[in-house]
Amino acid sequence: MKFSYFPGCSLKGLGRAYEESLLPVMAHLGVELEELDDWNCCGATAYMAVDEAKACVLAARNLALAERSGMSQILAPCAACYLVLNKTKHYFHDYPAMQQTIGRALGAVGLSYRGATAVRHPLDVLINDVGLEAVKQKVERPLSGLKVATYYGCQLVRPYATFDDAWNPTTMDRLLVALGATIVPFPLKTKCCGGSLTGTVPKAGIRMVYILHREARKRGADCIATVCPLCQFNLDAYHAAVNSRYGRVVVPTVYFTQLMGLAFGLPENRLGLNRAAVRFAWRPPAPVPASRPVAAPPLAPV
Amino acid sequence: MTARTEPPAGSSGWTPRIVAFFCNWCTYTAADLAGVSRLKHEPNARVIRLMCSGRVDPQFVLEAFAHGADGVLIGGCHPGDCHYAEGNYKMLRRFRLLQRTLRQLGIEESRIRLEWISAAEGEKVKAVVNDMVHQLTVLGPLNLPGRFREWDGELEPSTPSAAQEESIHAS
Amino acid sequence: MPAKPKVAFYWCGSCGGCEEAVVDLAEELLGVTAQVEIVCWPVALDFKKRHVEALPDQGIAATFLNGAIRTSEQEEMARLFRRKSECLIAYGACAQLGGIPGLANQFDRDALVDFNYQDAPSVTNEENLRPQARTGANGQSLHLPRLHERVRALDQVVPVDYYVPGCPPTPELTKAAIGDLLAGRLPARGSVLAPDVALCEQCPRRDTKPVDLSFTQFRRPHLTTIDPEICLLAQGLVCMGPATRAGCGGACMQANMPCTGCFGPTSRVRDQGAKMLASLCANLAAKDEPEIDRALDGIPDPAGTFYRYGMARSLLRGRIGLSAREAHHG
Amino acid sequence: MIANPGNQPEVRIGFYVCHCGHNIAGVVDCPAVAAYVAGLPGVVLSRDYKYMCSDPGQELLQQDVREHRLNRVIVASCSPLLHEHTFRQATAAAGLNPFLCHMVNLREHAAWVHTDRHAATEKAKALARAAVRRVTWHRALEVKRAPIHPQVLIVGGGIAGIHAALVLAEAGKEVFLVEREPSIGGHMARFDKTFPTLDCAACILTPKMSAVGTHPRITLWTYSEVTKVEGYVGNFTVTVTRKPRYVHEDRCTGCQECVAHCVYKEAKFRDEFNEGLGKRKPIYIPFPQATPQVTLIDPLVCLNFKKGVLTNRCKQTCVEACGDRQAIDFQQQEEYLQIKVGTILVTTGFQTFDVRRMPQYGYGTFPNVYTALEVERLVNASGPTGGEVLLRDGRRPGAIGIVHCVGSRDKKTNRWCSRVCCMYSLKLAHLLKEHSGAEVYNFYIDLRTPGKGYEEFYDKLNTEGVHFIRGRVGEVTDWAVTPEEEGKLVIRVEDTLAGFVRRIPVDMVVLSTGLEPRHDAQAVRRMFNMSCGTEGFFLERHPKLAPVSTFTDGVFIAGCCQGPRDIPDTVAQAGAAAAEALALIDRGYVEQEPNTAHVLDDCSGCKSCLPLCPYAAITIDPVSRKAVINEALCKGCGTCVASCPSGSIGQHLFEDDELLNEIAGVLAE
Repeated sequence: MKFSYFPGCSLKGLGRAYEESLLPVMAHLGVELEELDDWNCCGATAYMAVDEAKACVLAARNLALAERSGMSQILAPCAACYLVLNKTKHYFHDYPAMQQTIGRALGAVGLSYRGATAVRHPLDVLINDVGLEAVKQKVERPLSGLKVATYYGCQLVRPYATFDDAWNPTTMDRLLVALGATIVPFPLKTKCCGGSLTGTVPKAGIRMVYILHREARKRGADCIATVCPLCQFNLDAYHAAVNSRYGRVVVPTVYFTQLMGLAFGLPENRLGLNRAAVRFAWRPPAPVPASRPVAAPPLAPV
Repeated sequence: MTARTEPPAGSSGWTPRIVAFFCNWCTYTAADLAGVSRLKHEPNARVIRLMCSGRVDPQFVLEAFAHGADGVLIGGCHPGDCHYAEGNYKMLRRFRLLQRTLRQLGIEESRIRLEWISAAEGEKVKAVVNDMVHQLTVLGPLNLPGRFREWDGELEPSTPSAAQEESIHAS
Repeated sequence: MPAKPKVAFYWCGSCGGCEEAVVDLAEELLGVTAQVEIVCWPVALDFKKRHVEALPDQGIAATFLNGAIRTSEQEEMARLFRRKSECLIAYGACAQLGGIPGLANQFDRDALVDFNYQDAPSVTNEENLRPQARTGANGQSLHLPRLHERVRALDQVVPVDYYVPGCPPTPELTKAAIGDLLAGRLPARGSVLAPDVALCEQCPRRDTKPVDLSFTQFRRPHLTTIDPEICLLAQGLVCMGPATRAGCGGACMQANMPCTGCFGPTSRVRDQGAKMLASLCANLAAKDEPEIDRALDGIPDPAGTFYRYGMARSLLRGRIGLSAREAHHG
Repeated sequence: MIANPGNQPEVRIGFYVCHCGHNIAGVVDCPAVAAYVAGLPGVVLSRDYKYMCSDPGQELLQQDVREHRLNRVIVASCSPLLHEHTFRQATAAAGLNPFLCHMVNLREHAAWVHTDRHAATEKAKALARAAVRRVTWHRALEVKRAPIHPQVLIVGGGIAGIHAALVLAEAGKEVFLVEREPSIGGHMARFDKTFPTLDCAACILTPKMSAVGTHPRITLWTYSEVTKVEGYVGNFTVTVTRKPRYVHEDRCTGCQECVAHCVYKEAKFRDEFNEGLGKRKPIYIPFPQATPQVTLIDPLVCLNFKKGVLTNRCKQTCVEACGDRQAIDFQQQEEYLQIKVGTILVTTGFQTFDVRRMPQYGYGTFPNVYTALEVERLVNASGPTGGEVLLRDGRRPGAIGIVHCVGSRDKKTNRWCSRVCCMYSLKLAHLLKEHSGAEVYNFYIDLRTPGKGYEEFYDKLNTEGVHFIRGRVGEVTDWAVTPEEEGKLVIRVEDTLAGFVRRIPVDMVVLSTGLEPRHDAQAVRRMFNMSCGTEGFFLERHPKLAPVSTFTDGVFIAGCCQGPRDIPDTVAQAGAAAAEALALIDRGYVEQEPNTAHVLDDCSGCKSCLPLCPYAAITIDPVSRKAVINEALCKGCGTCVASCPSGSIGQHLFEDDELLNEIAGVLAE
């Protein structure tokens, strides 16, 4: 099993912990990842909002590079990269004008794209290619007793619900259950994390973060598991702002790959766990769970 | 909208000619539906109505090519939906062997196409015809009558014409 | 006393089998020769082209011409006999349909020459020689006829009046044709002088053919133990009998081999191969594509199987737009 | 030039290209086509005309045939599926055999699908040229008539099937009504009231149900399914499988002593009729008005069975209670019955959208989210709560949200409008408010109330204080952001009139589920040789002009199996289907298209064609040893024709020569 690995900017920057945990976990499962040579920005964020064609051309260059390298599948762990690459592929097939634009732009740099490369997310690969049975066999330290709120964010399953349900995704749930964790009912699985509002309209962004924290806590979660670097950042980095506005709620937010690493018994110090602002201190097997606020203070209304 | 590229430059206005054999119950009805729904598509396909795709004699396909078709499209009901139980399966089997034979005889596989199109799939008629026109445009003309004439150029001029051949067939 | 009708026999691109078929008339041949005057028969008698040329146009009552037309010389002779004959008879599968030589229409001419003079494993040709149109030796020059790109049946070159089918035609058919000719009993021009019905009617195994024929696989004769009594199709062998004109009496079936189609199609069929293919496939049991394909893998050379004799005269006339070497494994 | 077919007088073709007003002439240059065809061999006369199907058009054709001694007619106009019959009749009226007429489809296949006038005209010429060459080979053919069995089969005993059965039986026809469930009544039997008049569904349906049960000309088979259909219009052979009830219908009096005496004292099994809101026993009658009034045993829960297999381990108190009537029979087996009918009405209805496909609405997660059908039972006086609106946890709701368009008008699930939901949602809003006094919110995209008295009903609701919020509901959830929301179901919706997202806390959510084709519609369709539209509803022959006919002659459709509709429309359609069947039966015969296959004298008897015929119409004549085709059985598919290795089978109307000339014709330059 071999994939062309597209890290995108996040996994080399803010979301380094994601890459640091993803690579050893995938290697441990025998999934080969070969980083795409000369990759560029996926086209997400401002590009997509300002000029779809430019964003698609950027994404298409990556797809074309993957195609040229002879790799039929590209693995995009960042939810934003995953969406933009996927969207470009859809646009390429659905809109002849876009196909031409992409063709022209790539032609100018001697590249071409035929539309064949499959865009895959690690969750998709783990569930459908590797399989839960193979994952289970690698579990050395089951996450028994860990209660997790699974949080998928908005981009992974919308608008293209390619491998999971758009409203009630369950792939991460099933994966974490295979690792021995307990999943708490979390109806906000695909709600907004605040996105860039945390920076631009903090009042709205922080409120969204708070709702997620509060609901996760209310449902008894020890942590929130996520698949998206931006979600992880918002939920992790704005604790102080949330606390100053709404009172103290502390929930560590981890990448699902970090939980996998822990369950596989991989060296803790190589899973990027130290990078979070709110440390995730829980470790399996844990006779006594690490210290956390025992009684949460009353929660303020939004 | 379907993805299309321009025909190869310098093709002097040539466009492919497609003979389409459509079964009365599904595909012909679907082509009517495409009409009723005003689904504009390429004008290259000439539809010949048969009661069932099972009536498509491979001779018809060869005859169409020999008379200058660039592609042959056969449309029948979806598997399991045949008005006559299994005529479409019989066509599918013939089609597979015919395609193998034609490949051996140097006719590209995409010049002959079998599609299951139900009475409700007017859109599919449009998509298939457009796609086939596109593919054939890329392939270029088959032009068997022209090739036959070219081959017969090696004979002395008083060779029997195509007309004479036909009169022999018709006898 | 009126002159005996003049008759000619000629061969073009053929193996000589058709000539043997004439000789197979045995002592009855003497009866024939007593009634006609043979004006040309290269295999047996020393006539020259000039003798034929010297005859008046339509001076020959009937010419039996066998073999396909592949060279400029054959074409020229075909035209000559057409001109000189009242009745031109395509004799045998090659003249009627192109025959076995017609299979060459799957390949490019030059590639065939290369193969036969160079690439065939049994050939040693260190000087890389090829036949030349003109060769000089001892101050003389020798001309070879031009090899056409395509093999043709006789009627693809000149109009033909009658056809005697078979590879080779049976003595019975030959005798009947000559008899009818002498008696002036011939049917409409353009007819094939054999029953216009498929071979199954004459097949000794006819009664063993099931009413619910259904193929799950196809077998090849050399890889199969063939039951000598049972319908060959029922045994999964591709027997062309149902798509082939009767007249041979089922000779191959009697020798425990399937029909390969040498008598060509009935008058109602334009393309023998297409018809056989249609019939055979309709009776396949398989329903999904992989299953169908598995069954069809039992016919590794469909063009050669269905058009063994009829390729030149088929609707496509051979391989289209070929590069021959790739065609070989197509 | 193709040689003229032998043994025929000179071919004299009349060619007509129809403008169809602007429909064809707007894109195809009709005069140019007519002029082109005039120059083709065999064509004596070539005209273009405004409307060929009009009376003057047909008159023109007939006059020309007589005056110009035409012996072939070609009409280039619309699809032959639409007007072939018309022009054949016109040809026959002119004294010519109708099958010497041929149609060219210029409207559906050219004018309506192309925009380039030149290309469309060239295509029209090619098609016309093909027709000229084809029709030259046409021969006179005879139409054969086959008698029609007067019996009718109706499949599905909902209101459509019930109504059609009564119409036909009252007209003196013998009807077989087959229903899959233990009782007829269908969905309508479960409704509480019907909109907009609010009559009680049971009150108007029950008399019709019992009329069906007692009618001397209706054979009612419930708990039965059609499992095989063979034959053709006028002459279908149908196999019906009757599932065992373990109770003999003819002996059971419906006294229900057996139910009372079942070893289960309490009803504890899911009651299908009440959507699982109530309970029943292993021996039961589906609902009080069930027709027939006969109990049945559910072998999956009856103690005398284990997992459906008879064990005889129960005390069988029911048998004891039944006594001398001996109606209960644990040995009863599946039965197969074969009937002959001439026409078939398919009225198999719909199923409601499975709301679990939209997890965002929380059905199955939150107990107080209901489907509309459940609420029908909940507000029904004979329902599980006796008509009281009680939630699953026993509370009375203070606020109720009704979510419209669940599984309708949604690209992700079903795209179509289910037509009845707006009105039944209004009806439920009225009934819920009436029964519970709760605040009722309707969440709608558009309110569609076209129908007699429908808009007035909506007006009435507006005055009853029911709230209307325009917007498709995003989700039903239990995460609260305010103390008032704690413990409630929160409906999140963008109020598109107010322009912001609202959160409405309620106690009960009603999902107005859409209508969709039954899960096995495809299998049913195949059995009756019908087509389905893209949505999966059965396809009518023509959306406007043949709305209850199908592409299979003698098979008619009515009710929601053809598409969502309400009760009045369903009943009207059922009446129409019954009338169509009656028209066929009363005529007494059907004419069969003479497109049958026929064996030529030169058949070798190779038997290759025998296994190909789906109707076993081909046999070998023992004397001649050649194949023979029974024309009465042949349906004209032509598979044997294409497959005959010696070209010895022909097909009327689709002869090799006709088709080969058509092929050569479309391609000739």
